[in-house]
Amino acid sequence: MTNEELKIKLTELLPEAILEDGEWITANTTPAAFLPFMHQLRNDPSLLMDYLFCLTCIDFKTHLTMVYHLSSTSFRHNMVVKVKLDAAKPEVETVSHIWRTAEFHEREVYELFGVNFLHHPDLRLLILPDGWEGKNPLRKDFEDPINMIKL
Amino acid sequence: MYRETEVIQDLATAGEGDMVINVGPQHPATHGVLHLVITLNGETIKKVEPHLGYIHRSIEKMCESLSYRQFIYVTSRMDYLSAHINNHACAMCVEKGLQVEVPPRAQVIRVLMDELTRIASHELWWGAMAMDLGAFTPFFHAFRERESINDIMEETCGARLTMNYMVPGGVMHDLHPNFQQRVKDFLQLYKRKIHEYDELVTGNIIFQNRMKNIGVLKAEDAISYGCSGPTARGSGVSSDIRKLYPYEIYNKLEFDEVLETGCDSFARYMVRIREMQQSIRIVEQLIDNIPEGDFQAKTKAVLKLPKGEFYTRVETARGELGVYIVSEGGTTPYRIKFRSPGFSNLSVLDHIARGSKIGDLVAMMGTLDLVIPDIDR
Amino acid sequence: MFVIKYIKEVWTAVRSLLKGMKRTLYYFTHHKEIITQQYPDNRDTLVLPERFKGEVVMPHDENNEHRCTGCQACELACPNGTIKVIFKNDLTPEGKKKKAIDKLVYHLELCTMCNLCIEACPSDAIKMAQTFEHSVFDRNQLTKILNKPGSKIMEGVE
Amino acid sequence: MWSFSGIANNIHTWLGEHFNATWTMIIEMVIAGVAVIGLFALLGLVLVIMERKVSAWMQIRLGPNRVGPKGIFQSLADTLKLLVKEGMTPDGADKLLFNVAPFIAMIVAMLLLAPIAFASNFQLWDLNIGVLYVSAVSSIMVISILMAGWASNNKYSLMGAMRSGAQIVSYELSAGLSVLAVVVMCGSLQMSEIIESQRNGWWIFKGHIPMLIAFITFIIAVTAETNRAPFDLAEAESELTAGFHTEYSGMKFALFFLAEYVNVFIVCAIGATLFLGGWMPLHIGNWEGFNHAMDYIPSSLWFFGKTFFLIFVIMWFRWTFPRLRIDQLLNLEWKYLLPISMINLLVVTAMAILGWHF
Repeated sequence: MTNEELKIKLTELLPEAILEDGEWITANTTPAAFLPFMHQLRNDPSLLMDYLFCLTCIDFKTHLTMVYHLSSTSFRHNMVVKVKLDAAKPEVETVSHIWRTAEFHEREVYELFGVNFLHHPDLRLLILPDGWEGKNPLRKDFEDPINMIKL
Repeated sequence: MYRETEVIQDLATAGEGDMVINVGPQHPATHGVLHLVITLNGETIKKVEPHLGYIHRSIEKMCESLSYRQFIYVTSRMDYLSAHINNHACAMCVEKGLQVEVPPRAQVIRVLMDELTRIASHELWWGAMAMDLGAFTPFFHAFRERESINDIMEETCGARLTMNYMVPGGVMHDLHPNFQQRVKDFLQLYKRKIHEYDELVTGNIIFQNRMKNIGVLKAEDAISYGCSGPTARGSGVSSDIRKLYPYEIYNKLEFDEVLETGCDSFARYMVRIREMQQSIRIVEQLIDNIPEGDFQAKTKAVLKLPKGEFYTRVETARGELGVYIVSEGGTTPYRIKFRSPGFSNLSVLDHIARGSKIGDLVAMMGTLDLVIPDIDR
Repeated sequence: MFVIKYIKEVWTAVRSLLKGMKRTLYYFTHHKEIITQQYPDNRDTLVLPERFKGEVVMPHDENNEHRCTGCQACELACPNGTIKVIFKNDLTPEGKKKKAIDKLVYHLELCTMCNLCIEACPSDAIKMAQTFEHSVFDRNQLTKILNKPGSKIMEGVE
Repeated sequence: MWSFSGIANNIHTWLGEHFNATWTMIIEMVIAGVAVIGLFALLGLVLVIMERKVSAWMQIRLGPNRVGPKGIFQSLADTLKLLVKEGMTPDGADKLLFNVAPFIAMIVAMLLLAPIAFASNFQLWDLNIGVLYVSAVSSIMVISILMAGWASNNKYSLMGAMRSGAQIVSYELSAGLSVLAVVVMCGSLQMSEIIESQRNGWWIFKGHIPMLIAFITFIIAVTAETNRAPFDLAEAESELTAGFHTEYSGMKFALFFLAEYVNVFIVCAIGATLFLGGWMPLHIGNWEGFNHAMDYIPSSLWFFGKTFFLIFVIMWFRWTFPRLRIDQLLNLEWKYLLPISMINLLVVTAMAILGWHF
């Protein structure tokens, strides 16, 4: 499916989503509409986005943005889904039951950005050692006076 | 990382007669500082839980304070066995933002280096894989070929492992005058020795019995777990970025995407062995056809990416590497994310290892071809 | 039938093992194939390629002159803060004050041999040397001053 | 001509002239003990350097070449290092068992040297149940490994020991059955008689294909019994780091190491004695001249030559093959080797009764 076709299809699926052009279509959605939308993307027979190849988060200081890069192994089209999260209390539904790879990636995002994934089966620190709960190294406001190397 | 509270938790969830055993962070089979907590019943694995972070350097955070020229060298330290390909992905991402056209000569050089790196990486994997299964000799034999590639790299790029050869706009130096001859010598050596791989390992009945029907990863699981590279292709999932989303000159080259449908460890093994031959094929096509011209496009001294997001995907020796740069218009990336192939490939380990023996776990880790700095970043 | 299949199976298995043994026996008897380099012994004959990145040096000519203008391009290009340029004020023959480098401090212990400083240098004042045996007992010895004492900038280099 | 038996006889006569019978006996025993310990140390050194050189050449390396000419003193230097190293006992270990285990391994290996004929008429103890004695005593080996694995209080050690237990107990069967093939043929358990029965040809040649099968089974089984690759599951460094001796260091580790190599020597010596005629030179039927020429080579040289050839074969296995998995290892024994050697034993018995051999 080309980007144009994808865009028409996505407008049908989720009218309130804001679509952005680019190399890949980007769909902006809200935490509330997020999970049903992702289910549709995965299961709609003309989309079949079964391959989540990148899951990450960006800290824009005012808000956090979750970024999901999706691809379809049957149709070979790609798209990006973005969810804006509140910086003070970032919460979003997990997608680990849709794409198993999200389980690991979400754990990584959880500890590096402090995003709370609701209904995640096993949300624990993956990389950081004991005592790092609540400190999120990849946030822009993170300061670590001990381990930071200043050149 | 593994926390003390989790020790108690693991022991509590273990059933009657179960044994919780730590493989790593210092263990010969994990090829680095991977830590696996395995719940065993006798020799049978009930659960595998990876714990990461022992070599986490937070490269993503480091890159946020480095300029677009500087951050590329750090990425050699991620997947150090395909350093060129990592650098290539980063350089390509910056070029995408700058909209720089890379000269044809630089493109060919980049592809040549990528494929040589892929061969070298698979050579090392082959030796290490055999060593995981208890055969030591192949390890040294693999190093003979790998060493000659490293010598070629040393001559042209100035280093053997962390070359930092790809720069935005092209490559750092032109090819060394000896390059073509030495690559041809290597191809000869490789062709003379390739049958030994079959004699020593592939055809060996013990090896085949250790690999076949072990670590079965079905195609839909491979997709769901986000596997890429040889791990996915061993399950018959077409995932070669070079074919699907061609970059540089890959769409002009003749090579096959290697697919095996066995879904087991042996299929993954065969994918890598056959992939080496495809890389040899690419190198053979290019080595006599390197176009003349610039090896580097003209770029400004200080690079500034426009505001926006840039994502590039390349095929490393281990799978799909994605570089995702978010730029706010400055000289440094606002946020950079490396989608490393090893991270997703590792997540599948628990799924495929359950129910098999502890010796098979080692073989499976071998076929997933884990490089720990790539997973931890 | 069953017996023939069984024997065939055993035979192919044994043959695959014998093939491997033949290969190792070949190497056992052919010592010419040995590729070991006896490193500290072959120091005299060891040739490193001229592009090998060992450490940053500043070449001086016979008059103890270098080409460094002190433009700080290398300092800016370095990702690790390996290079520090310290200035002094020189007097030109006409009696004017001129900025020149006092010391070009190079921290070998921080250097990752990424070659970015060499690429950045507009006057080719620094280059990579092929030395690689860098280990010392005292870390201070790794902090090097690249320009030789009393050296000055070459004529005509701006 | 110079020979081991000549030296032994000279010593015996000299002692008989100077002491009474009891003292002669005691002094001879002491000499024998010292000789065994000396042989032990020597074997350890020689086999370690041999293994390292063999592996190096197969792996296109040079191997040890710094200590002494061509590196022959490398293992001596290693032994010195191990001697001065601290032998640690882990905190949670069962101290007694932990410290006793390596010595049991040693003692078993020493006991096994008793019935081996090193040269013609040169044997410590030619007891009439020699073969039975060897298979009985070698079974004790597993106890030391289990002891070490259990006492270390380490999960890896325990797993290694358990694997080793399962492995040694199973492979003893086919080793025993293939040894029985020779015993059936020559009708004696005594080492000297078995060797004597091979005066006109070694059993491997005299016994046709069934004997060859027995020989191959024997080699595979003893490779497994001595925990050598491809059957080194008890150590399996890529899976269990070092298996049962993970926690051992210093001289205690060295004893295990030494015992392993001496065991390899012993099983190869027994294989050489049973199938390749021990110290008996190569004799072919009626070729008088050839047989006569062969007799000029000292018997000890024949014995050690054959033994070291077998040791080389076992090392060759180790540096070529990948390791088996534990269930495959047991499958190989119970589904392939055991049935084959049982049927083979029947065939051999039939051959012995009908006299179908040279």
